[in-house]
Amino acid sequence: MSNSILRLEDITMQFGGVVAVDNLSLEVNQNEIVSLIGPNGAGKTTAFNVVTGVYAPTNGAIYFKDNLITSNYPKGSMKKLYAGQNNGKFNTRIEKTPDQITKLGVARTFQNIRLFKDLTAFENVLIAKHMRAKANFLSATLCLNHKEEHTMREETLELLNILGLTDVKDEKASSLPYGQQRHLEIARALATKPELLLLDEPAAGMNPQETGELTAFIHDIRSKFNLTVFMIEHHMDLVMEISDRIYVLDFGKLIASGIPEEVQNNQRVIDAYLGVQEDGEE
Amino acid sequence: MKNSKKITYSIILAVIILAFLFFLETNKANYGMAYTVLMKGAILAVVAVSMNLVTGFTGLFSLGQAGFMAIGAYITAIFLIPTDTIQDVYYISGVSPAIMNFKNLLDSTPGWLQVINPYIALMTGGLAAALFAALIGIPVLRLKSDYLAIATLGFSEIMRAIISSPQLDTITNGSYGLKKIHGFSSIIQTFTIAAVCITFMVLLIRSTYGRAFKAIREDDTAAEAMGINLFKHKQLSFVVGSFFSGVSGGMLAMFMRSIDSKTFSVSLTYDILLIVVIGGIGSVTGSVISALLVTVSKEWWLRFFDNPLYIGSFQVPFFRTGFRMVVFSIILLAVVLFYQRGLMGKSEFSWEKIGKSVSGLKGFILKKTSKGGSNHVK
Amino acid sequence: MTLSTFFQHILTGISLGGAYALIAIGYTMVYGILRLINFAHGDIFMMAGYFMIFSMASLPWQIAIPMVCILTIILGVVIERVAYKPLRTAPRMSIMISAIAVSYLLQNLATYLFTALPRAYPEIPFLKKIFQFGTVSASLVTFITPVLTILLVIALMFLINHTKIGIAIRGVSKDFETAQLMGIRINKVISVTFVIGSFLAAIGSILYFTDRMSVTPFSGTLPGLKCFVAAVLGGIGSIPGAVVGGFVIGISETLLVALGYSTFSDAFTFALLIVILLFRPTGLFGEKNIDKV
Amino acid sequence: MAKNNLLSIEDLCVSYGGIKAVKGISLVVSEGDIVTLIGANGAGKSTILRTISGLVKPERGKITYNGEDITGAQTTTLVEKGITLVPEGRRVFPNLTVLENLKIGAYLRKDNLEEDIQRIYKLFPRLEERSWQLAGTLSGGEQQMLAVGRALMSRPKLIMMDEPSLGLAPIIVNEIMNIIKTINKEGVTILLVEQNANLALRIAHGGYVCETGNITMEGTGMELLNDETVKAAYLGKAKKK
Amino acid sequence: SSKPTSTDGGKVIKIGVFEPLTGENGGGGFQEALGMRYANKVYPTVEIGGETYRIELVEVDNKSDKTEAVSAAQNLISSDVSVVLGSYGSGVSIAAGEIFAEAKVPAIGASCTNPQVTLGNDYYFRVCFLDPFQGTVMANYAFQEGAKKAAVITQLGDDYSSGLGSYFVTAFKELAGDGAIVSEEQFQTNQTDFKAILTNVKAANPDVIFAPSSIATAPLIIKQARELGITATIMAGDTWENSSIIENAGEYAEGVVLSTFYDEADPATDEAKSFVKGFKEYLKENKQSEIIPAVSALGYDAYIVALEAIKQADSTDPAAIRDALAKVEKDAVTGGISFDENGDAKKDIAFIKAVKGGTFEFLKTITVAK
Ligand SMILES: Nc1ncnc2c1ncn2[C@@H]1O[C@H](COP(=O)(O)OP(=O)(O)OP(=O)(O)O)[C@@H](O)[C@H]1O
Ligand SMILES: Nc1ncnc2c1ncn2[C@@H]1O[C@H](COP(=O)(O)OP(=O)(O)OP(=O)(O)O)[C@@H](O)[C@H]1O
Ligand SMILES: [Mg+2]
Ligand SMILES: [Mg+2]
Repeated sequence: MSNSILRLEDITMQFGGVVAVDNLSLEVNQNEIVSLIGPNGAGKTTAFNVVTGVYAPTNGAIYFKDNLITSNYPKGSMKKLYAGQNNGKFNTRIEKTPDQITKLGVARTFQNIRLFKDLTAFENVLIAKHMRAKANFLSATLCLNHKEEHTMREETLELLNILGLTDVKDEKASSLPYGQQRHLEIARALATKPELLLLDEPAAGMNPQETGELTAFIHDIRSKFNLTVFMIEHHMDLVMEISDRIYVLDFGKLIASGIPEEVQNNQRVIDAYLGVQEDGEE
Repeated sequence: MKNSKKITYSIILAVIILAFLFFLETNKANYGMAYTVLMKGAILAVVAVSMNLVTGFTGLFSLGQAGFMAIGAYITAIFLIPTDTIQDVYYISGVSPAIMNFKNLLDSTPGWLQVINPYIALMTGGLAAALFAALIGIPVLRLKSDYLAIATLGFSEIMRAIISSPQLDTITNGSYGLKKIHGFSSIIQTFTIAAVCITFMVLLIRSTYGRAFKAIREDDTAAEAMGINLFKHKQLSFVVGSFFSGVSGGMLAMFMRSIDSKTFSVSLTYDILLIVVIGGIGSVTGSVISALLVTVSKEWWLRFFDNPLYIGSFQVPFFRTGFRMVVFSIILLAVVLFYQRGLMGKSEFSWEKIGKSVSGLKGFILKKTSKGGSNHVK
Repeated sequence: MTLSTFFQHILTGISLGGAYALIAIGYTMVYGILRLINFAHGDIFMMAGYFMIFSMASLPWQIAIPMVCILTIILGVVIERVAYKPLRTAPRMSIMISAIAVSYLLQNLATYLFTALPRAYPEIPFLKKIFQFGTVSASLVTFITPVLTILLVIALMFLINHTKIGIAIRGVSKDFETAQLMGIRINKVISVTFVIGSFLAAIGSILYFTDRMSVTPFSGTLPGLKCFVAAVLGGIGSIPGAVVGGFVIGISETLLVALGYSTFSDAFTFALLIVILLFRPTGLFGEKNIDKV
Repeated sequence: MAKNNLLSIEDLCVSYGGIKAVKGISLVVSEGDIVTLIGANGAGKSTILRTISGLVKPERGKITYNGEDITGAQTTTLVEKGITLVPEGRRVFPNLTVLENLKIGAYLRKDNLEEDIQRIYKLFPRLEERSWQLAGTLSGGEQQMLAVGRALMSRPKLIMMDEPSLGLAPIIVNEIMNIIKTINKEGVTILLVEQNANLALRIAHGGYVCETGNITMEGTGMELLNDETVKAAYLGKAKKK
Repeated sequence: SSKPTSTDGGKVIKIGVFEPLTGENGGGGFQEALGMRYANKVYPTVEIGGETYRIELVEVDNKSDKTEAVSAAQNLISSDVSVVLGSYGSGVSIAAGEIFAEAKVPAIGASCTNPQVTLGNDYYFRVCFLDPFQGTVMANYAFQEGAKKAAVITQLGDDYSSGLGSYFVTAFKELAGDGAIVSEEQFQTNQTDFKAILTNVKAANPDVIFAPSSIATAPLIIKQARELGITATIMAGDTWENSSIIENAGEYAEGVVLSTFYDEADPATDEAKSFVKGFKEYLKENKQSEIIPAVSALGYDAYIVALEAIKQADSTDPAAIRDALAKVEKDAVTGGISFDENGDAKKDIAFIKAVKGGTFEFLKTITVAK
C-alpha cells in the first residue's frame, strides 16, 4: 500500500478548444505539504476544480486514498475536439459531485473568496458541519438532535478560536477584512473534517508580514488536524519555505517537480515563471 | 434578556392573542370585517412564509405557489363538500363515480375520524402538493434564478389549465369550480393551524437543514464544496414549501367556501411574492406581519377611498370606485422605495429589540417630560 | 385541415409571433441591463394602446403614430426614473416588486380613468387593407408585422453588438461600479434601454391592437406574460432569442389551437418552455452562466 | 522639487454604516510621480482609492485634483478628467470578450484605438491569444492583466491601481512593475496600492503607510524601504534568513 | 350619488351594492351599478313604520375576484346593510352567498344567471332568468331560423360562458341532432387573439356561432371573425347587449343576435316607460352611450324589488325583508317579478335582439317551458 492520499493520472481538462490542463499526473502523500505553482492561466485552479468535482475532467482518473473517485474519457462533441493524450486509455466514467468529494475528506478554499457573505463568521463555519450531522430533517426540525447540535456549536467555536476569529464570530463575513476572510475560509474548510486540504492562493492580498505568519499557521493546522495540504500559491517565499515538494505547471503541462531547491533552480521554471529575481528581493 | 423572561413574555403574548381571537369569535357579528380579514391574513401568512422558505431562505426563486395552492385547495374541497350536496355542485357534467365512492367511504368512517376530517383534508392537500413538487423538482431545480421562476410559473399555469379543462369536469368541475365547501369552525381554528404550520417552518429554518438552505442561497458553489448536496437540499426546501403552500391553498378553500381555477392564477402568486418582499425576504416575522398588513389595508382600511368623501358639503375629488386600488399601488410603490429591503429586512422579531425600543421610547418620553418640566418652571 | 386553412393559421401565427417578438425584446433588453423582469412592460404596451386611442381622436395617423411612440417612451423612461432608479442598490426582488407595483398602478389607473369597458382601437386605414388569396384573407398589418419586426431587430442587433453604446449596455448589466469607472453614465445607458424597449412596445402595440381592435386595462396582461415567456424561452437577455421565442410561441400557440387543443394551448406553451429549459437551462440563445470557480 | 500637486487630499474621513474606515488622512500626489500607499489588511487603502474615484462618498475632507475641488464628484466626471482606477479584485466584465473589455476601457475616447490595443497586447501577449474569450472564463491572473490593460486604454492622467499584482506569477509581477515605470515615464501619474511593499517602494517616488484608517508615516520610497518599523511590519524581512 | 348620513340626521336604511367595479368584469359591474344608483335617485326614501327613511347605497367593489369577494361581502355586512344587490358575474355572487346567508341578510342578484347562485341558498334571490333557460332559448331560436350546424366558443374557467355554452349544446343537439354542433372551441381568460379558433370554426362552416362571453372579448371575436371572412350569424347571451360592443366592433357588429331580459323600444310596464326616459338622461349625465344596457335595467329592478320588500316587511330587519322578498310581486322594468321556491324570478320570456344600424333591434320573444 502506497502512502499517497491523492493521485492524478493523466488528467486532461479541455474547454472547447482551450486545453487548460494537459495530461497531468501527480501525487500527494499523506501528511505532506505540496505546492502547485505555474504562470497565470497554467491550469492550477482548473486542476483543483477537477479534483473537487467542479468539473469532470475530459480524460484521466483521480485516486483518493487509492480509491478511484473520478475517471472520464472524451465523449460527445469532445471526441472530435479532444487534443490531449492517452485517448483510449480510460474507459470508465465516474463523476462525483463536489459534495460527495467533500464527504470523502477533501476540502478546499477558493481563489476568489466565496464565503456566505450575509451570514456571520460563526454561521459560516457551523454550516460546514452540516454535512457530518446525523439528524434527519424531521428530527432536526423538531429539535430532537440537541446533543448533536450542541457539539456542532462547540466544535465551531473551537475552530474559530484556533483561527483567531473568536472576536468577530458574530460579524457578517462580508464586513471582515480580507485577511480574516481568508482565515474564515480555511476555518470553514476545516469544519468539514477533511484529510486533504486544498488551498488556492491563501496568501493572495496579504503583505509579506502576514504571509510569513501564514507559514507557521499552515504548519500548525497540519499537525493539529493531521492534514495533508495541497496548495496553489504565487508568493515564492511562502512556497519555498513551507513545501515538502512542488509541482510546476505551464500551459497545463507539468514542467518540473521536486523539492523546493530543485524547482527554484530549474531553468525552465525560471524562464516560464520565476523570472530573474531582482536583487534585494530574495 | 434571560430565556425564562422571554418565554414568559411569549406566553403572555400568546394568551393575549388567544383572548383577542376568542373575543372576535364571540362577537363575530359586530366585528365581521376584522374576523374575515384577519382570517384571510393568517392564511396568506402561511403561504407567504412557505414562499419565503423557498425563495428567501433557500434562494430558489419559485413562482409556482398558486399551482401548489390549487392542488391543496381542490383536494381539500373534495374532502369537505358535504356528500348530500355534491350532485348540486357538479351540476353540469355530474360527479365522477370515483369521487362519489370516496365520499361514501369517508362518510362511513367512525365519528371521531370525521371530526378531524378537515385536518386530514388539509394534510392530504399538502401532501399532494408536496408530491407534485417532488416530481417537478427533479427536472426543474437544476435551473437557475429567473429560469427556475418561469418554469415554476409555467407549472402553475399548466396546473390551472388542467383543472379548468372540460376533460376533468367530473373531478374538478372544470370551469364551474367547487362550492359549498365546509368552512372553518372558528377563527381560533384558522389561527391555530396557521401557527402550527409557521412554527414548523421556523424550526426547520433554525435547524441545521435551514442553515444549509441559507448556504445555498448565499453561494451554491461554496455550499456544495462544504459537502451540502445541492439537489437534496433544494428539493427538501421546495417540497416542504410546497406542502405548506398546499395546506394554505386548502385553508383558502375553506375560507372562501367556493373556488375555481381563476382563483389560482399568476396574480395570486404575485400577491404572495409582494407580501414576502414587503415583509422582508428572509424574515418569517416580516412575512407574517406583511400578510396581515397588506390584507387588512387592501381589503378593509383603504376601502373608504372607493366611496365619495364629503367634508361638509364639499366632495373631495378623486374619491370614487377604483381609487382604492390606485392608492394601494402607490402605497406599495412607496413602501418598496422607502423600505428597500422590506419592512423587516432579514431580521426577525425578538424581545431584545422590543426591549430596546421600549427603553428607547422611555428615555425619549423621560427627556420630553423633563424638558416639559423645565418649561413649566419657566 | 385543408391547405388554405393551414396557410391561414400560419399567417396568423407569424403575425402574432411578430408582435410578441417586439414586446419580448423590451423584456429582454431591460432584463439584459438591470436583471429585472419588468412586469410593467405589458402595461406600458397597454397604455400605448390608450395613447393611440386618444391621439387618433383628434389627429391624423401620420402624426398620431410618432406621438404615441414619444408618449410611450416618456412613460417608460419616467417609470424607470421613479420606480427603478432609486432601487439601484436594493435587492433584485425589491425592484421586481416595484415593477409589479407599477404594473398594478398602470392597470388600476387605466381602470380608474378609462373604466374597465373596452375601447375601440382606431383604424389606421392603410394597415387594415384586406388582401385575399383564394380563401386565405389577411390585412396588410399581418404582413407588415413580421417584416417590420425582423428589420427592427437587425438594426437593434447591430446597435448592441457593434456600437459603443451596445458594449456599454452589456457592460453595465454586469457591474454598475466598474462601468462607471470606465466613464459610462449608467443612468443614461439604462434610459437608452428603456427608450428602445418602450419604442418597440409602442410599435408592437400599434401592430397588435390594429389587428385586435380594442383596448382594456387588462389588454397588456396576457401578451405581457406570453412575451415574457418568449423572452425566457429564447434566453432572457438575448435579442435574437426574444425574436425566435416570440415567433415560436406565436406560431405554436396558433397551431395548437388550430389542432383543437385550445384548452391546453397555454399549458403546451409552458410545457414547451419547460422542456426547452431542461435541455438548454438558459434558453435557446441565453448566455451560459459564467461563474468561474 | 517644484512639481505641481496633481492630487491632494486633506483630512479625509469615510465610514461604512457606522464603521469608520478612514479617519482623517491627508496625502499629496505630485504630477509625474509614482506614489504608493502601503499598509495592513483593512487599513483603509482601497477605501481611499474608491473615495477619490467617487465610488464612495466621504464623510468629511477635501479632495483636490489639478487645483480643482473634486470632493464627491461623480465617477464618470472624474474619468472624463483623466482619473482611472484599477479596482481591487479585477472586476473585468465577464460577459464581454477580452477585446471588448479593452474597448470599453476607452469608452470616452473618440479616436482610433488600434494602436493602444496593440500596445496592450504587446505588454500582455496572453491577452492577444485570448482576445475572443469571454473575460469571465479567464484565469485569475489573466483577468488581472486585463484589468490593468483596460485601465491603460483610457490614456489617463492619473491612474490608481489597487493591488495590481494580486494573484500574478512572480515573473509577471516584475513585469507589471516595469510597465508602471514605463507608463510613468510617458507622463502618467500613478497612485499605487500594493501589498508587495517591497517592489512598490522600490519604484515609487513617495510613499505613505496606512494603519487602521490613519496615515502613520510618509517619505520617499527609499526612506520607507530602509525604515526599521516599515521593514518589520510590512516587508516581512526582519526575521528571514 | 348619495349624501353621507351624518349631515342630515334623519333615519337611514342601507342597501348594499355588491358589484365588480374594477377587474375583468369592471365594465359590466359599473353599468349594473348605474341602474341601482339611478333607482336610488328615483326612489331615495321609503316609509317604514310611518317614518321616512332615507335609503343609502353602500357600494363595495369585489374586483371580479372571488378571493376578494368574501371580504367585500363581509364589508357590506359590517356596514349593517339590510339587503344586498348584485353581483354582475355569478362566480363572485356564489362566493359571497355563504357570507350573506350566514349573516341572514338577503341578496338580490340582478344579472347573475348561473343556477348555483340561488340553489340551496335561502337568502339569495334574483330578478333575471337562468342560464339553462337562456341557452335553450338561443338554441331554439337558432333552430327556428333554420340553422343546422352550430359552432360554440366559450371561455375556459368562466362559469357563465362555459355554462351557457353547455346548455346551448345540449338543447341544440336535442333539436338538430347529435352532429349539429360542428365545432366547440375554448379560449383563455384575457385572450385577445381568436384567429386560430375562428379559422377552425370557419373550416367547420357552421350556420351560427354561439359565443357567450364577456363584453371585453365580444368585439374581438366579432371583428376577427368577419375579417377572416366568416359570414355565419354570431349569437350570444345577455352580456352582449351592451353598447360598448357596438362601439368597438363598429359595423362588424351588424347582424349579431343575442337574448336579453327586456326591450327598451317596447316598454311593457309603466315603470319601464318612465325608466327608459329617465335613464337615458341619466346615462347622458354620466357620459355614457345612450343605449340602455340590459344589466342596468336589471340593476334598477333589483333595487325596486328590494324597496317593495322593505315596504311590505315594514322593517329594516334583514330577516323580515327576506321573508317579504319570498312573497313579493312587483311590476318592474323587465316585466312582472315574483320569486319561485329557489328565489329565482319566474320569467319564461326572453327577448331576442339583433344589431341593426348601430343599435340593438328587437326581433322576437321566445318562450320556453322550464
Ligand atoms: N470555464 C472555462 N472556459 C474556458 N476557458 C477556461 C475556463 N476555465 C479556465 N479556462 C482557461 O483555462 C486556463 C487555465 O485557467 P486556471 O484558472 O486553471 O489558471 P490558473 O493556473 O489557476 O491561473 P492563475 O494563477 O492566474 O489563477 C486559462 O487560460 C483559462 O482562460
Ligand atoms: N462595503 C463595506 N461595508 C462595510 N465595511 C467595509 C466595506 N468595505 C470595507 N469595509 C471595512 O473598511 C475597512 C477598510 O477596508 P479597505 O478595503 O479600505 O482596506 P484595505 O486597506 O484596502 O485592505 P486590503 O488590504 O484587505 O484590501 C475594513 O475594516 C473593512 O472591513
Ligand atoms: Mg487560479
Ligand atoms: Mg484593499
